[in-house]
Amino acid sequence: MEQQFQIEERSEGGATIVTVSGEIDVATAPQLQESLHALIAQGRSSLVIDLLAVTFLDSTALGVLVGALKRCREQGGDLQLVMADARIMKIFEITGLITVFPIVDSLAAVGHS
Amino acid sequence: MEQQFQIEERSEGGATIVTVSGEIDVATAPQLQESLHALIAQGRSSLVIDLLAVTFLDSTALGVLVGALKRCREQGGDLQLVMADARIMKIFEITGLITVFPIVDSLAAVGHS
Amino acid sequence: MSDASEGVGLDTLGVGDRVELTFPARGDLVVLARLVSSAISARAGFDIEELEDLRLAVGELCLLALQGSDAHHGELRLEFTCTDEALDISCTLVSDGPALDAWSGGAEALQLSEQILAALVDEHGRDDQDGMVRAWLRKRRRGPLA
Amino acid sequence: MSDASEGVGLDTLGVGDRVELTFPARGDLVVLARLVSSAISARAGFDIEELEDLRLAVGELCLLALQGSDAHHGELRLEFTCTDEALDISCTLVSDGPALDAWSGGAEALQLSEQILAALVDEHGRDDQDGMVRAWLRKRRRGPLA
Ligand SMILES: Nc1ncnc2c1ncn2[C@@H]1O[C@H](COP(=O)(O)OP(=O)(O)O)[C@@H](O)[C@H]1O
Ligand SMILES: Nc1ncnc2c1ncn2[C@@H]1O[C@H](COP(=O)(O)OP(=O)(O)O)[C@@H](O)[C@H]1O
Repeated sequence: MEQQFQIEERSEGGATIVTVSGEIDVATAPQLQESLHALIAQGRSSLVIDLLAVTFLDSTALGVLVGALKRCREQGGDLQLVMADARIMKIFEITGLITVFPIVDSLAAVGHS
Repeated sequence: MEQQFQIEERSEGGATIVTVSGEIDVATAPQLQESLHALIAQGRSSLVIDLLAVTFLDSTALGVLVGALKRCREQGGDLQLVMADARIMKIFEITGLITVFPIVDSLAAVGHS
Repeated sequence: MSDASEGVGLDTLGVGDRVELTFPARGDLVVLARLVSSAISARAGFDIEELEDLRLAVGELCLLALQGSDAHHGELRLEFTCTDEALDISCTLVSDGPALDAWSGGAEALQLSEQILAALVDEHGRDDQDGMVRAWLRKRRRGPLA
Repeated sequence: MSDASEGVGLDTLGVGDRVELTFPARGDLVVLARLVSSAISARAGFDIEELEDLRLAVGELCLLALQGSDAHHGELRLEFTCTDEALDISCTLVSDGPALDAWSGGAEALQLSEQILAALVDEHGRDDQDGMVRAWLRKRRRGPLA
Protein backbone atom coordinates (compact mmCIF):
# COMPACT_ATOMS: atom_id res chain seq x y z
CA MET A 1 0.00 0.00 0.00
CA GLU A 2 0.93 3.60 -0.51
CA GLN A 3 2.11 5.45 2.57
CA GLN A 4 -0.74 7.48 4.03
CA PHE A 5 -0.70 11.27 3.80
CA GLN A 6 -0.20 12.88 7.20
CA ILE A 7 0.56 16.27 8.73
CA GLU A 8 1.98 16.78 12.22
CA GLU A 9 3.12 19.98 13.87
CA ARG A 10 5.11 20.99 16.93
CA SER A 11 6.77 24.12 18.26
CA GLU A 12 10.51 24.28 18.74
CA GLY A 13 12.18 27.49 19.83
CA GLY A 14 10.46 30.29 17.97
CA ALA A 15 9.59 28.12 15.00
CA THR A 16 6.81 25.73 14.12
CA ILE A 17 7.90 22.45 12.58
CA VAL A 18 5.37 20.89 10.25
CA THR A 19 6.14 17.27 9.35
CA VAL A 20 4.44 15.94 6.24
CA SER A 21 4.48 12.31 5.10
CA GLY A 22 3.17 10.47 2.04
CA GLU A 23 2.16 12.00 -1.27
CA ILE A 24 1.36 15.70 -1.55
CA ASP A 25 -0.70 16.04 -4.70
CA VAL A 26 -3.89 17.62 -5.95
CA ALA A 27 -5.84 15.35 -3.58
CA THR A 28 -3.94 16.14 -0.39
CA ALA A 29 -2.42 19.59 -0.98
CA PRO A 30 -5.63 21.37 0.10
CA GLN A 31 -5.25 19.81 3.56
CA LEU A 32 -1.69 21.08 3.76
CA GLN A 33 -2.78 24.52 2.61
CA GLU A 34 -5.46 24.63 5.29
CA SER A 35 -3.02 23.65 8.03
CA LEU A 36 -0.43 26.20 6.94
CA HIS A 37 -2.96 28.99 6.59
CA ALA A 38 -4.32 28.23 10.05
CA LEU A 39 -0.85 28.39 11.59
CA ILE A 40 0.02 31.64 9.84
CA ALA A 41 -3.31 33.14 10.86
CA GLN A 42 -2.30 32.42 14.49
CA GLY A 43 0.82 34.50 13.90
CA ARG A 44 3.09 31.47 13.62
CA SER A 45 4.94 32.67 10.56
CA SER A 46 8.33 31.05 11.18
CA LEU A 47 7.67 27.69 9.62
CA VAL A 48 9.87 24.70 8.95
CA ILE A 49 8.26 22.15 6.62
CA ASP A 50 9.88 18.76 7.02
CA LEU A 51 9.46 16.92 3.72
CA LEU A 52 11.84 14.05 4.56
CA ALA A 53 9.00 11.51 4.64
CA VAL A 54 7.29 12.86 1.53
CA THR A 55 7.32 10.28 -1.26
CA PHE A 56 5.87 12.38 -4.05
CA LEU A 57 4.82 15.94 -4.76
CA ASP A 58 3.28 17.67 -7.75
CA SER A 59 2.73 21.25 -8.95
CA THR A 60 -0.26 21.66 -6.66
CA ALA A 61 1.97 21.00 -3.65
CA LEU A 62 4.53 23.49 -4.96
CA GLY A 63 1.78 26.08 -5.36
CA VAL A 64 0.67 25.63 -1.76
CA LEU A 65 4.24 25.96 -0.49
CA VAL A 66 4.88 29.09 -2.59
CA GLY A 67 1.64 30.61 -1.32
CA ALA A 68 2.56 29.86 2.30
CA LEU A 69 6.09 31.25 1.81
CA LYS A 70 4.66 34.56 0.61
CA ARG A 71 2.30 34.80 3.58
CA CYS A 72 5.05 34.01 6.07
CA ARG A 73 7.32 36.69 4.62
CA GLU A 74 4.50 39.24 4.56
CA GLN A 75 4.29 38.71 8.33
CA GLY A 76 8.03 39.07 8.82
CA GLY A 77 8.58 35.33 9.11
CA ASP A 78 10.00 32.76 6.73
CA LEU A 79 9.37 29.23 5.53
CA GLN A 80 12.21 26.73 5.40
CA LEU A 81 12.03 23.35 3.69
CA VAL A 82 13.79 20.18 4.81
CA MET A 83 14.42 17.64 2.07
CA ALA A 84 17.09 15.11 1.16
CA ASP A 85 15.57 12.81 -1.45
CA ALA A 86 17.01 13.32 -4.94
CA ARG A 87 13.59 12.91 -6.60
CA ILE A 88 12.01 15.58 -4.40
CA MET A 89 14.98 17.93 -4.94
CA LYS A 90 14.67 17.43 -8.68
CA ILE A 91 11.13 18.83 -8.68
CA PHE A 92 12.32 22.02 -6.99
CA GLU A 93 15.26 22.24 -9.40
CA ILE A 94 13.31 21.93 -12.63
CA THR A 95 10.79 24.53 -11.51
CA GLY A 96 13.46 26.97 -10.34
CA LEU A 97 11.95 26.95 -6.84
CA ILE A 98 15.21 25.69 -5.37
CA THR A 99 16.42 29.30 -5.33
CA VAL A 100 13.14 30.64 -3.95
CA PHE A 101 12.99 28.60 -0.72
CA PRO A 102 15.58 28.29 2.04
CA ILE A 103 16.29 24.54 1.87
CA VAL A 104 18.26 22.34 4.27
CA ASP A 105 18.81 18.59 4.24
CA SER A 106 18.10 17.76 7.89
CA LEU A 107 16.24 19.14 10.86
CA ALA A 108 19.60 19.62 12.60
CA ALA A 109 20.55 22.10 9.89
CA VAL A 110 17.41 24.21 10.25
CA GLY A 111 18.13 27.92 10.50
CA HIS A 112 21.53 27.54 8.89
CA SER A 113 20.45 27.45 5.25
CA MET B 1 8.52 -1.84 -7.81
CA GLU B 2 7.18 -5.36 -7.85
CA GLN B 3 9.60 -8.06 -6.80
CA GLN B 4 11.01 -9.74 -9.90
CA PHE B 5 10.02 -13.30 -10.75
CA GLN B 6 12.91 -15.71 -10.29
CA ILE B 7 13.58 -19.46 -10.18
CA GLU B 8 16.63 -21.04 -8.57
CA GLU B 9 17.40 -24.70 -8.03
CA ARG B 10 19.86 -26.76 -6.04
CA SER B 11 20.23 -30.40 -5.02
CA GLU B 12 20.11 -31.40 -1.38
CA GLY B 13 20.26 -35.05 -0.38
CA GLY B 14 18.15 -36.95 -2.87
CA ALA B 15 15.84 -34.01 -3.53
CA THR B 16 15.91 -30.96 -5.75
CA ILE B 17 14.93 -27.71 -4.10
CA VAL B 18 13.37 -25.17 -6.43
CA THR B 19 13.13 -21.68 -4.94
CA VAL B 20 10.64 -19.35 -6.60
CA SER B 21 10.29 -15.63 -5.85
CA GLY B 22 7.91 -12.91 -7.00
CA GLU B 23 4.55 -13.39 -8.68
CA ILE B 24 3.64 -16.69 -10.33
CA ASP B 25 0.83 -15.87 -12.72
CA VAL B 26 -0.22 -16.44 -16.29
CA ALA B 27 2.83 -14.44 -17.44
CA THR B 28 5.47 -16.31 -15.45
CA ALA B 29 3.95 -19.76 -14.83
CA PRO B 30 5.13 -21.06 -18.23
CA GLN B 31 8.74 -20.46 -17.15
CA LEU B 32 8.13 -22.41 -13.97
CA GLN B 33 6.47 -25.20 -15.95
CA GLU B 34 9.45 -25.39 -18.29
CA SER B 35 11.93 -25.57 -15.41
CA LEU B 36 9.97 -28.26 -13.61
CA HIS B 37 9.44 -30.35 -16.73
CA ALA B 38 13.15 -30.15 -17.54
CA LEU B 39 14.07 -31.36 -14.04
CA ILE B 40 11.58 -34.20 -14.13
CA ALA B 41 12.76 -35.21 -17.61
CA GLN B 42 16.25 -35.57 -16.08
CA GLY B 43 14.80 -38.04 -13.60
CA ARG B 44 14.81 -35.55 -10.73
CA SER B 45 11.32 -36.35 -9.53
CA SER B 46 11.75 -35.64 -5.81
CA LEU B 47 11.02 -31.95 -5.84
CA VAL B 48 10.66 -29.39 -3.08
CA ILE B 49 9.18 -26.12 -4.30
CA ASP B 50 10.02 -23.31 -1.91
CA LEU B 51 7.27 -20.70 -2.22
CA LEU B 52 8.30 -18.66 0.84
CA ALA B 53 9.33 -15.69 -1.33
CA VAL B 54 6.30 -15.89 -3.62
CA THR B 55 4.13 -12.79 -3.26
CA PHE B 56 1.22 -13.87 -5.45
CA LEU B 57 -0.04 -16.88 -7.36
CA ASP B 58 -3.05 -17.53 -9.55
CA SER B 59 -4.86 -20.53 -11.02
CA THR B 60 -2.28 -20.86 -13.78
CA ALA B 61 0.42 -21.38 -11.17
CA LEU B 62 -1.74 -23.95 -9.39
CA GLY B 63 -2.23 -25.77 -12.69
CA VAL B 64 1.50 -25.95 -13.29
CA LEU B 65 2.12 -27.27 -9.77
CA VAL B 66 -0.64 -29.89 -10.10
CA GLY B 67 0.76 -30.98 -13.46
CA ALA B 68 4.28 -31.30 -12.03
CA LEU B 69 3.00 -33.20 -8.99
CA LYS B 70 1.38 -35.79 -11.27
CA ARG B 71 4.54 -36.23 -13.30
CA CYS B 72 6.71 -36.60 -10.20
CA ARG B 73 4.43 -39.27 -8.77
CA GLU B 74 4.25 -41.12 -12.09
CA GLN B 75 8.02 -41.46 -11.79
CA GLY B 76 7.86 -42.65 -8.20
CA GLY B 77 8.83 -39.28 -6.78
CA ASP B 78 6.86 -36.57 -5.07
CA LEU B 79 6.50 -32.81 -4.97
CA GLN B 80 6.47 -30.97 -1.65
CA LEU B 81 5.54 -27.34 -1.22
CA VAL B 82 7.01 -24.94 1.33
CA MET B 83 4.79 -22.00 2.24
CA ALA B 84 4.02 -19.93 5.32
CA ASP B 85 2.18 -16.84 4.12
CA ALA B 86 -1.50 -16.81 5.03
CA ARG B 87 -2.52 -15.35 1.66
CA ILE B 88 -0.70 -18.07 -0.28
CA MET B 89 -2.14 -20.78 2.01
CA LYS B 90 -5.62 -19.38 1.44
CA ILE B 91 -5.37 -19.99 -2.31
CA PHE B 92 -4.57 -23.67 -1.72
CA GLU B 93 -7.38 -23.90 0.83
CA ILE B 94 -10.16 -22.47 -1.30
CA THR B 95 -9.22 -24.69 -4.24
CA GLY B 96 -8.98 -27.82 -2.09
CA LEU B 97 -5.38 -28.31 -3.18
CA ILE B 98 -4.20 -28.09 0.41
CA THR B 99 -5.06 -31.79 0.75
CA VAL B 100 -3.49 -32.72 -2.58
CA PHE B 101 0.06 -31.50 -1.95
CA PRO B 102 2.40 -32.36 0.90
CA ILE B 103 2.88 -28.90 2.44
CA VAL B 104 5.36 -27.76 5.10
CA ASP B 105 6.02 -24.30 6.49
CA SER B 106 9.81 -24.22 6.38
CA LEU B 107 12.69 -25.84 4.57
CA ALA B 108 13.77 -27.38 7.87
CA ALA B 109 10.49 -29.30 7.96
CA VAL B 110 10.88 -30.77 4.46
CA GLY B 111 10.24 -34.52 4.35
CA HIS B 112 8.25 -34.45 7.60
CA SER B 113 4.90 -33.35 6.21
CA MET C 1 -10.54 11.24 5.86
CA SER C 2 -12.63 8.10 6.04
CA ASP C 3 -15.20 7.06 8.58
CA ALA C 4 -12.41 5.31 10.50
CA SER C 5 -14.00 1.93 9.93
CA GLU C 6 -11.90 -1.13 9.16
CA GLY C 7 -11.31 -0.07 5.56
CA VAL C 8 -7.83 0.97 4.51
CA GLY C 9 -8.97 4.55 4.90
CA LEU C 10 -8.82 5.84 1.36
CA ASP C 11 -12.54 5.72 0.55
CA THR C 12 -12.79 8.28 -2.18
CA LEU C 13 -14.86 6.33 -4.68
CA GLY C 14 -18.57 6.85 -4.41
CA VAL C 15 -21.77 5.38 -5.74
CA GLY C 16 -21.90 5.49 -9.52
CA ASP C 17 -18.16 5.97 -9.97
CA ARG C 18 -16.85 3.97 -12.88
CA VAL C 19 -13.26 3.17 -13.83
CA GLU C 20 -12.31 1.45 -17.07
CA LEU C 21 -9.00 -0.08 -18.09
CA THR C 22 -8.32 -1.44 -21.58
CA PHE C 23 -5.12 -3.24 -22.54
CA PRO C 24 -3.84 -5.73 -25.11
CA ALA C 25 -5.29 -9.19 -24.40
CA ARG C 26 -2.11 -10.87 -23.24
CA GLY C 27 -1.25 -12.72 -20.06
CA ASP C 28 1.83 -10.62 -19.37
CA LEU C 29 -0.38 -7.55 -18.92
CA VAL C 30 -2.93 -9.04 -16.52
CA VAL C 31 -0.72 -7.58 -13.80
CA LEU C 32 -2.10 -4.15 -14.83
CA ALA C 33 -5.60 -5.33 -14.04
CA ARG C 34 -4.56 -6.57 -10.62
CA LEU C 35 -2.73 -3.33 -9.87
CA VAL C 36 -5.71 -1.14 -10.72
CA SER C 37 -8.00 -3.51 -8.85
CA SER C 38 -6.00 -3.05 -5.64
CA ALA C 39 -5.96 0.72 -5.95
CA ILE C 40 -9.69 0.82 -6.59
CA SER C 41 -10.70 -1.62 -3.85
CA ALA C 42 -8.63 0.38 -1.39
CA ARG C 43 -10.68 3.44 -2.34
CA ALA C 44 -14.05 1.67 -2.40
CA GLY C 45 -14.38 0.75 1.26
CA PHE C 46 -12.73 -2.66 1.39
CA ASP C 47 -10.25 -3.83 4.00
CA ILE C 48 -6.83 -5.26 3.22
CA GLU C 49 -7.94 -8.90 3.20
CA GLU C 50 -10.80 -8.10 0.81
CA LEU C 51 -8.43 -6.07 -1.31
CA GLU C 52 -6.15 -9.10 -1.71
CA ASP C 53 -9.18 -11.27 -2.47
CA LEU C 54 -10.22 -8.86 -5.20
CA ARG C 55 -6.73 -8.72 -6.66
CA LEU C 56 -6.73 -12.49 -7.05
CA ALA C 57 -10.33 -12.57 -8.30
CA VAL C 58 -9.73 -9.90 -10.94
CA GLY C 59 -6.78 -11.86 -12.27
CA GLU C 60 -9.05 -14.89 -12.63
CA LEU C 61 -11.69 -12.80 -14.42
CA CYS C 62 -9.02 -11.83 -16.93
CA LEU C 63 -7.96 -15.46 -17.34
CA LEU C 64 -11.56 -16.49 -17.98
CA ALA C 65 -11.89 -13.79 -20.63
CA LEU C 66 -8.50 -14.61 -22.13
CA GLN C 67 -9.58 -18.22 -22.68
CA GLY C 68 -11.37 -16.94 -25.75
CA SER C 69 -8.24 -15.23 -27.04
CA ASP C 70 -5.50 -16.39 -29.36
CA ALA C 71 -3.20 -14.34 -27.13
CA HIS C 72 -2.10 -12.10 -29.97
CA HIS C 73 -5.18 -10.14 -30.98
CA GLY C 74 -7.81 -8.17 -29.21
CA GLU C 75 -8.05 -6.19 -26.00
CA LEU C 76 -9.26 -6.85 -22.50
CA ARG C 77 -11.65 -4.22 -21.21
CA LEU C 78 -12.01 -4.15 -17.46
CA GLU C 79 -14.82 -2.13 -15.87
CA PHE C 80 -15.17 -1.26 -12.20
CA THR C 81 -18.48 0.19 -11.01
CA CYS C 82 -19.29 1.24 -7.45
CA THR C 83 -22.85 0.72 -6.32
CA ASP C 84 -24.18 1.57 -2.88
CA GLU C 85 -23.52 -1.91 -1.54
CA ALA C 86 -20.91 -3.49 -3.79
CA LEU C 87 -18.12 -3.22 -6.29
CA ASP C 88 -19.01 -4.71 -9.68
CA ILE C 89 -16.19 -5.73 -11.98
CA SER C 90 -16.39 -7.11 -15.48
CA CYS C 91 -13.75 -8.18 -17.96
CA THR C 92 -14.61 -8.37 -21.65
CA LEU C 93 -12.45 -9.69 -24.44
CA VAL C 94 -12.90 -7.26 -27.32
CA SER C 95 -11.62 -8.82 -30.49
CA ASP C 96 -12.29 -8.14 -34.12
CA GLY C 97 -10.59 -11.38 -35.13
CA PRO C 98 -12.55 -14.59 -35.53
CA ALA C 99 -14.06 -15.79 -32.26
CA LEU C 100 -12.17 -18.79 -30.98
CA ASP C 101 -13.61 -21.62 -29.02
CA ALA C 102 -14.44 -19.75 -25.86
CA TRP C 103 -13.00 -22.26 -23.42
CA SER C 104 -9.95 -23.54 -25.21
CA GLY C 105 -8.01 -23.42 -21.95
CA GLY C 106 -9.67 -26.64 -20.86
CA ALA C 107 -11.99 -27.74 -18.12
CA GLU C 108 -9.36 -27.89 -15.35
CA ALA C 109 -8.23 -24.31 -15.76
CA LEU C 110 -11.83 -23.16 -15.85
CA GLN C 111 -12.62 -25.14 -12.74
CA LEU C 112 -9.80 -23.65 -10.65
CA SER C 113 -10.79 -20.13 -11.65
CA GLU C 114 -14.40 -20.89 -10.79
CA GLN C 115 -13.43 -22.28 -7.37
CA ILE C 116 -11.40 -19.18 -6.60
CA LEU C 117 -14.17 -16.80 -7.64
CA ALA C 118 -16.81 -18.80 -5.77
CA ALA C 119 -14.76 -18.55 -2.57
CA LEU C 120 -13.76 -14.89 -2.80
CA VAL C 121 -16.67 -12.93 -4.22
CA ASP C 122 -20.42 -12.79 -3.65
CA GLU C 123 -21.57 -13.38 -7.21
CA HIS C 124 -19.84 -14.13 -10.45
CA GLY C 125 -20.59 -15.37 -13.93
CA ARG C 126 -19.53 -15.43 -17.54
CA ASP C 127 -21.31 -15.05 -20.81
CA ASP C 128 -20.28 -15.31 -24.40
CA GLN C 129 -22.18 -13.07 -26.79
CA ASP C 130 -21.32 -12.53 -30.45
CA GLY C 131 -17.81 -13.78 -29.82
CA MET C 132 -17.28 -11.38 -26.92
CA VAL C 133 -16.39 -13.30 -23.80
CA ARG C 134 -17.36 -11.43 -20.63
CA ALA C 135 -16.60 -12.52 -17.09
CA TRP C 136 -17.95 -10.56 -14.13
CA LEU C 137 -18.06 -10.49 -10.37
CA ARG C 138 -19.78 -8.64 -7.54
CA LYS C 139 -18.16 -8.11 -4.15
CA ARG C 140 -20.25 -6.57 -1.39
CA ARG C 141 -18.72 -4.35 1.27
CA ARG C 142 -18.35 -6.24 4.58
CA GLY C 143 -20.07 -9.08 2.77
CA PRO C 144 -21.26 -12.24 4.44
CA LEU C 145 -18.71 -14.56 2.83
CA ALA C 146 -15.82 -15.78 4.95
CA MET D 1 13.08 -11.57 -20.54
CA SER D 2 14.42 -8.18 -21.56
CA ASP D 3 17.52 -7.28 -23.49
CA ALA D 4 19.30 -6.77 -20.17
CA SER D 5 19.77 -3.07 -20.92
CA GLU D 6 19.39 -0.44 -18.22
CA GLY D 7 15.59 -0.72 -18.24
CA VAL D 8 13.87 -2.18 -15.22
CA GLY D 9 13.69 -5.45 -17.12
CA LEU D 10 9.98 -5.90 -17.61
CA ASP D 11 9.78 -4.84 -21.27
CA THR D 12 6.64 -6.61 -22.38
CA LEU D 13 4.93 -3.77 -24.20
CA GLY D 14 5.65 -3.58 -27.87
CA VAL D 15 5.14 -1.22 -30.77
CA GLY D 16 1.48 -0.45 -31.32
CA ASP D 17 0.40 -1.53 -27.87
CA ARG D 18 -2.22 0.75 -26.41
CA VAL D 19 -3.53 1.02 -22.85
CA GLU D 20 -6.44 3.20 -21.86
CA LEU D 21 -7.62 4.23 -18.40
CA THR D 22 -10.83 6.18 -17.80
CA PHE D 23 -11.86 7.47 -14.39
CA PRO D 24 -14.03 10.18 -12.82
CA ALA D 25 -12.41 13.58 -13.36
CA ARG D 26 -11.45 14.28 -9.78
CA GLY D 27 -8.13 15.14 -8.20
CA ASP D 28 -8.34 12.37 -5.63
CA LEU D 29 -8.20 9.79 -8.43
CA VAL D 30 -5.20 11.18 -10.30
CA VAL D 31 -3.20 8.71 -8.22
CA LEU D 32 -4.68 5.96 -10.45
CA ALA D 33 -3.16 7.61 -13.50
CA ARG D 34 0.26 7.79 -11.87
CA LEU D 35 0.06 4.17 -10.76
CA VAL D 36 -0.76 2.87 -14.23
CA SER D 37 1.86 5.17 -15.70
CA SER D 38 4.57 3.59 -13.55
CA ALA D 39 3.52 0.06 -14.41
CA ILE D 40 3.43 0.86 -18.11
CA SER D 41 6.71 2.78 -18.26
CA ALA D 42 8.40 -0.11 -16.48
CA ARG D 43 7.16 -2.39 -19.26
CA ALA D 44 7.96 -0.02 -22.10
CA GLY D 45 11.74 0.08 -21.84
CA PHE D 46 12.30 2.97 -19.44
CA ASP D 47 14.70 2.98 -16.52
CA ILE D 48 13.73 3.82 -12.96
CA GLU D 49 14.61 7.52 -13.18
CA GLU D 50 12.56 7.89 -16.39
CA LEU D 51 9.75 5.97 -14.77
CA GLU D 52 9.63 8.47 -11.91
CA ASP D 53 9.78 11.33 -14.41
CA LEU D 54 6.80 9.87 -16.25
CA ARG D 55 4.85 9.36 -13.05
CA LEU D 56 5.22 13.05 -12.22
CA ALA D 57 4.58 14.13 -15.82
CA VAL D 58 1.38 12.08 -16.13
CA GLY D 59 0.06 13.65 -12.95
CA GLU D 60 0.66 17.08 -14.49
CA LEU D 61 -1.10 16.03 -17.70
CA CYS D 62 -4.11 15.15 -15.59
CA LEU D 63 -3.93 18.48 -13.77
CA LEU D 64 -3.81 20.35 -17.09
CA ALA D 65 -6.86 18.43 -18.31
CA LEU D 66 -8.67 18.89 -14.98
CA GLN D 67 -8.29 22.67 -15.25
CA GLY D 68 -11.26 22.52 -17.59
CA SER D 69 -13.33 20.58 -15.10
CA ASP D 70 -15.72 21.66 -12.40
CA ALA D 71 -14.30 18.74 -10.42
CA HIS D 72 -17.66 17.01 -10.15
CA HIS D 73 -18.59 16.01 -13.68
CA GLY D 74 -16.91 14.23 -16.51
CA GLU D 75 -14.19 11.66 -16.87
CA LEU D 76 -10.49 11.74 -17.55
CA ARG D 77 -9.41 9.42 -20.35
CA LEU D 78 -5.74 8.57 -20.33
CA GLU D 79 -4.19 6.84 -23.34
CA PHE D 80 -0.75 5.24 -23.49
CA THR D 81 0.59 4.26 -26.92
CA CYS D 82 3.94 2.61 -27.59
CA THR D 83 5.68 3.58 -30.81
CA ASP D 84 9.03 2.23 -31.93
CA GLU D 85 10.92 5.09 -30.35
CA ALA D 86 8.69 6.60 -27.70
CA LEU D 87 5.80 6.36 -25.31
CA ASP D 88 2.95 8.73 -26.18
CA ILE D 89 0.51 9.66 -23.44
CA SER D 90 -2.57 11.83 -23.67
CA CYS D 91 -5.15 12.87 -21.12
CA THR D 92 -8.56 14.08 -22.28
CA LEU D 93 -11.32 15.55 -20.18
CA VAL D 94 -14.51 13.97 -21.45
CA SER D 95 -17.45 15.93 -20.18
CA ASP D 96 -21.01 16.29 -21.34
CA GLY D 97 -21.60 19.24 -19.06
CA PRO D 98 -21.04 22.80 -20.23
CA ALA D 99 -17.38 23.48 -21.07
CA LEU D 100 -15.87 25.69 -18.41
CA ASP D 101 -13.19 28.23 -18.98
CA ALA D 102 -10.39 25.87 -19.86
CA TRP D 103 -7.69 27.41 -17.70
CA SER D 104 -9.65 28.44 -14.64
CA GLY D 105 -6.78 27.17 -12.48
CA GLY D 106 -4.83 30.30 -13.23
CA ALA D 107 -1.62 31.18 -14.95
CA GLU D 108 0.70 30.16 -12.09
CA ALA D 109 -0.59 26.60 -11.85
CA LEU D 110 -0.37 26.25 -15.60
CA GLN D 111 3.17 27.59 -15.58
CA LEU D 112 4.46 25.11 -12.99
CA SER D 113 2.93 22.18 -14.86
CA GLU D 114 4.45 23.45 -18.10
CA GLN D 115 7.89 23.79 -16.48
CA ILE D 116 7.72 20.25 -15.15
CA LEU D 117 6.64 18.79 -18.49
CA ALA D 118 9.26 20.79 -20.39
CA ALA D 119 11.99 19.41 -18.15
CA LEU D 120 10.88 15.79 -18.04
CA VAL D 121 9.53 14.82 -21.46
CA ASP D 122 10.62 15.33 -25.06
CA GLU D 123 7.46 16.95 -26.40
CA HIS D 124 4.22 18.05 -24.88
CA GLY D 125 1.22 20.16 -25.67
CA ARG D 126 -2.42 20.82 -25.03
CA ASP D 127 -5.40 21.57 -27.15
CA ASP D 128 -8.97 22.43 -26.46
CA GLN D 129 -11.47 21.23 -29.04
CA ASP D 130 -15.25 21.37 -28.71
CA GLY D 131 -14.92 21.72 -24.95
CA MET D 132 -12.66 18.66 -24.70
CA VAL D 133 -9.37 19.62 -23.09
CA ARG D 134 -6.55 17.30 -24.14
CA ALA D 135 -3.00 17.38 -22.78
CA TRP D 136 -0.35 15.11 -24.26
CA LEU D 137 3.33 14.20 -23.99
CA ARG D 138 5.93 12.14 -25.79
CA LYS D 139 8.86 10.53 -24.00
CA ARG D 140 11.52 8.84 -26.10
CA ARG D 141 13.41 5.81 -24.87
CA ARG D 142 16.97 6.75 -23.77
CA GLY D 143 16.02 10.22 -24.99
CA PRO D 144 18.44 13.08 -25.26
CA LEU D 145 17.01 15.14 -22.40
CA ALA D 146 18.90 15.15 -19.11
N1 LIG E 1 -5.29 -24.22 -14.79
C1 LIG E 1 -5.40 -25.47 -14.34
N2 LIG E 1 -6.29 -25.72 -13.43
C2 LIG E 1 -6.39 -26.94 -12.91
N3 LIG E 1 -5.67 -27.97 -13.26
C3 LIG E 1 -4.79 -27.78 -14.19
C4 LIG E 1 -4.60 -26.53 -14.78
N4 LIG E 1 -3.63 -26.63 -15.69
C5 LIG E 1 -3.25 -27.89 -15.62
N5 LIG E 1 -3.93 -28.58 -14.73
C6 LIG E 1 -3.80 -29.94 -14.36
O1 LIG E 1 -2.46 -30.24 -14.44
C7 LIG E 1 -2.28 -31.20 -15.42
C8 LIG E 1 -1.06 -30.81 -16.19
O2 LIG E 1 -1.44 -29.88 -17.14
P1 LIG E 1 -0.49 -28.86 -17.86
O3 LIG E 1 -0.13 -27.78 -16.92
O4 LIG E 1 -1.19 -28.43 -19.08
O5 LIG E 1 0.85 -29.54 -18.24
P2 LIG E 1 1.36 -30.96 -18.42
O6 LIG E 1 0.23 -31.92 -18.51
O7 LIG E 1 2.13 -30.84 -19.67
O8 LIG E 1 2.18 -31.11 -17.18
C9 LIG E 1 -3.53 -31.28 -16.23
O9 LIG E 1 -3.80 -32.55 -16.66
C10 LIG E 1 -4.56 -30.82 -15.27
O10 LIG E 1 -5.12 -31.86 -14.54
N1 LIG F 1 -0.19 25.71 -8.82
C1 LIG F 1 0.51 26.82 -8.58
N2 LIG F 1 1.60 27.03 -9.32
C2 LIG F 1 2.36 28.10 -9.09
N3 LIG F 1 2.11 29.01 -8.18
C3 LIG F 1 1.04 28.85 -7.46
C4 LIG F 1 0.18 27.76 -7.61
N4 LIG F 1 -0.80 27.86 -6.72
C5 LIG F 1 -0.56 28.96 -6.06
N5 LIG F 1 0.56 29.57 -6.51
C6 LIG F 1 1.17 30.78 -6.01
O1 LIG F 1 0.97 30.81 -4.66
C7 LIG F 1 0.18 31.93 -4.36
C8 LIG F 1 -0.81 31.48 -3.36
O2 LIG F 1 -1.90 30.89 -4.02
P1 LIG F 1 -2.94 29.91 -3.42
O3 LIG F 1 -2.31 28.59 -3.21
O4 LIG F 1 -4.14 29.93 -4.30
O5 LIG F 1 -3.37 30.37 -2.00
P2 LIG F 1 -3.34 31.67 -1.21
O6 LIG F 1 -3.07 32.86 -2.07
O7 LIG F 1 -4.68 31.71 -0.57
O8 LIG F 1 -2.22 31.37 -0.24
C9 LIG F 1 -0.41 32.41 -5.65
O9 LIG F 1 -0.54 33.80 -5.66
C10 LIG F 1 0.56 31.94 -6.65
O10 LIG F 1 1.58 32.89 -6.89
